[in-house]
Amino acid sequence: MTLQNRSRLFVFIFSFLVWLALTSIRDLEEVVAGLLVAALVSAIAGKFLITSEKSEHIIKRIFSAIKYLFKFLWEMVKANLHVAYIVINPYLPINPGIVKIKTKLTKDSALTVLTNSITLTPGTLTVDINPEKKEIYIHWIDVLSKDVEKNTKSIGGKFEKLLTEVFE
Amino acid sequence: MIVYILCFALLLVGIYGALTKKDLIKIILSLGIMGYSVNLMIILFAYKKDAGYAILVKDAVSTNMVDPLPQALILTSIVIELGITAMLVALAIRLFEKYKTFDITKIRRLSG
Amino acid sequence: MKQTEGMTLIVKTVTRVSVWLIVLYGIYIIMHGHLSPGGGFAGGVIIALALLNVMLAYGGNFVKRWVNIGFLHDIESSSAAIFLAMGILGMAMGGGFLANFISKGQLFHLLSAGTIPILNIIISAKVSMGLFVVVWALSIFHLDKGGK
Amino acid sequence: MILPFLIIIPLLAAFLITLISGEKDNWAIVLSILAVISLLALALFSFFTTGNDTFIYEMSGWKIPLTICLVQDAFSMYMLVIVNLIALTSLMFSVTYIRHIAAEGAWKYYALFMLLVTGMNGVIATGDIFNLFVFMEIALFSTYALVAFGGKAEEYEAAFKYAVMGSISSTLILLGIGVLYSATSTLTMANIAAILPTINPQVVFWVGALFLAGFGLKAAIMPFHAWLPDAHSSAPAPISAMLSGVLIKALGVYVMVRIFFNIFGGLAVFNTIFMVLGTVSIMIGVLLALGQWDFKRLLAYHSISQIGYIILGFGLANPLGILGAVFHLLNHALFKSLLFYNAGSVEMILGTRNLKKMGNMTKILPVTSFTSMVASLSIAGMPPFNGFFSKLIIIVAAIQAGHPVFAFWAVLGSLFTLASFMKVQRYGFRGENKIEKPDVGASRGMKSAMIILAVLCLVSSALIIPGIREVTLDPVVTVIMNKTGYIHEVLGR
Repeated sequence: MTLQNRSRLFVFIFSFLVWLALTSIRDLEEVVAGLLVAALVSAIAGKFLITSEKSEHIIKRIFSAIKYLFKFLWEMVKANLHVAYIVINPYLPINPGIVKIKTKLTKDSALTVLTNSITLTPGTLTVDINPEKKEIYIHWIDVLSKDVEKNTKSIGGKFEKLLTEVFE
Repeated sequence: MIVYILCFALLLVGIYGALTKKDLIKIILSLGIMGYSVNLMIILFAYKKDAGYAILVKDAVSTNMVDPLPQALILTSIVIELGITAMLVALAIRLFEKYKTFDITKIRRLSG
Repeated sequence: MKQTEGMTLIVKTVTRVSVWLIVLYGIYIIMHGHLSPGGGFAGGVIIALALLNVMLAYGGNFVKRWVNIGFLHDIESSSAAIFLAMGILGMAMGGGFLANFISKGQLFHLLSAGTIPILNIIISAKVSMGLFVVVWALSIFHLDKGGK
Repeated sequence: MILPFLIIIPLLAAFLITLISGEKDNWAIVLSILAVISLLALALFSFFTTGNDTFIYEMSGWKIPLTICLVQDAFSMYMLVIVNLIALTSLMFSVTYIRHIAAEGAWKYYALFMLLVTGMNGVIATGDIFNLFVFMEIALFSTYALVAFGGKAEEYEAAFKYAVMGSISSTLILLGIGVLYSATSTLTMANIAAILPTINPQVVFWVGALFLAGFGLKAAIMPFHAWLPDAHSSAPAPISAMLSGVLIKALGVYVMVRIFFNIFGGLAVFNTIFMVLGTVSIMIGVLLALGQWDFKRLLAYHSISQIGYIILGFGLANPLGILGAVFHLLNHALFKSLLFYNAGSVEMILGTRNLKKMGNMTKILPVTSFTSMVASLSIAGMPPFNGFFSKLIIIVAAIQAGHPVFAFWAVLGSLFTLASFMKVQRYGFRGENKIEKPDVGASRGMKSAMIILAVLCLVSSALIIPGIREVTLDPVVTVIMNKTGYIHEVLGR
């Protein structure tokens, strides 16, 4: 099965499930219409969803994804508390600036999740990404150092290992 | 009553902008403001005190609904405005190609 | 930094993952236009936005490879012609232009309301393709050719 | 059953043209000419069968307060005949002209042209006030594109001005429709007319002011005329003929008469406003035209002036005045379109619109200069051409109604018109410049369009002969004079 056809199959299944959720299975008409619509959607926009092969098995990746979710939530709580501390501190100890970090991730989806996670974490915001050089530019509320390696470890490093397991 | 007066004020803002601004894009935006104010006014004409939305729902009987017709009219007029705005933008782009400016005081090849 | 066509990788990836969902939602709005708020126009706009989303994220050349713009033009004009044909069919069945000549069916079922779902689909084809083609036509102007 | 086809046929033709025509415009020409010929035949047939009756067509099988209805009476059929007649000659003229100005993509012109015809037919046929607005926007939208069709800088400029003014007036009209709907809770024009006398009379004045500004701008009556000379002189010649000949009448005058006479019941205050604005338009239009050397611009200013005559005739509101105005509607469509064809033919062959650069055209373009002579005499009000009779009727009616002042200004305006067209003939077509005979002449389609209109300029004088008048013009006058009769005819009670 080629990659595009697998992508279409996934889109077909997902579309059908979403259709059932939208229409709340009432009668046969809706289910038949759902199959037709899912086929149509996968024909129009199906080939975009999956673009690369993954090495790990799907079950393992789902476990990793759940692990990543908890890790991300934990990091978010920590960052929230840090930013809250900065906000209520009367001296406002901020030192904003844009820093560059490196990443070892190669897949588009992995990079996207990484950058979006960095954006969602309070205090850091992804500004731009250079996929060829594997560099991410980040606006940081409290720049601790100007060293690229150190920043990579403190901002991106905490997500990177788990993301490798999920997407690579 | 005050909402109608505010709508009318918005209409006047639009007319003022369309007649006095010198930039083509600002004129187009002013025309958009005029159109929206009139649409808002017609939607407000449909308002009825303590009325529900005009949609038939399963297993629910609603006797007091707002007037649904102005909504249909507004949908039509929004589509028309969309078309006219696209037309004006296309004309503005063409004018920019010819005159290299968006300033209406410099676009004066026609006189009299 | 190298200037590539379209937006950054992040936008491209998110578009890639979400475009099918937008198309599906548009079709849902169209198909349930006679049962719930929405209808051909609203759903058509959503489908056009899915196409425009791809166009903005990936750039015009990608879209040109993905869909055939001339074919979209043809869908647009033929859908209007089919709409008129439906109207004339209503006249032929008696009752006047655009008369609802199919059995109305039961309330709150997908297959009901006679010709209205069919007209919704035709209108959605017209609106989605029309809107997309309008923005496409505006986007292929080259403003930088002018300028000082 | 004829009425919906007057809208369906051009709309279908427009979309089929975009569907089937490729690079060449042959199929587009065939389709559009077939469509317009069938429209003209339908309109003529229904005009002569209508008489004093009124037929209603209810859309999609619903009954009248719920549906959009189309109304067929003598006035609307009369306007439909005019529109489709001018559209046919304009298409005949277009074939060569559009190939001349736009080398490729000429089929777009025909699609837009059919949309324009759809819009005008719809405005005239409909009996629903919001539907009227929608069709008006269809017509205006295609006009904006058609004015800019030639792709020159001036054309874009004129189209932009026109589009801005048109959008402002459309917004005012939409506001007026909204106010009218909130006051009467209906959109069918006959129902509105039936309900209006029972509510606060102030509403009529507010809505009347909005409609006067909105439709007055479409008709280019005097204070709202600024866009007309640019748009009408910059457009391609067949489109100028459509704009000046029928668009300002269908969208402006026809709708104003329908609303102010048949819906508002012909209030005296609006009649006075019509008379004053009409007289001002006559004088200012003709005075501005006198100083012009650009042929098409001169004609555009004359459109303002001639619309002034029509508005004056309607404002007099006596049967004779309305007869003159209705007659002048037809006459102005005929001779103004003819004059724009002449201008277009000269511009295509000599490449100039400047009267000073023309000369000895009788040798170069015999058909064009001869028909322009007919049209000039006709617009200047020389017997036995049609313009003489309609202007005479309007002037006599003004005196009869006890407004000799307006009659005086109308006569003076007519004299100035004569002076300005003597200038056109003297310096333009019979000028002293010796111009070499160019290689190409006017094509057969262009010549036949001009000859048809020139013959009609002479023949249409016959409409005033009592026997013929009773079957053509009198039913139209009856519809307009029989103000609230519209309600009974349409609602059937």
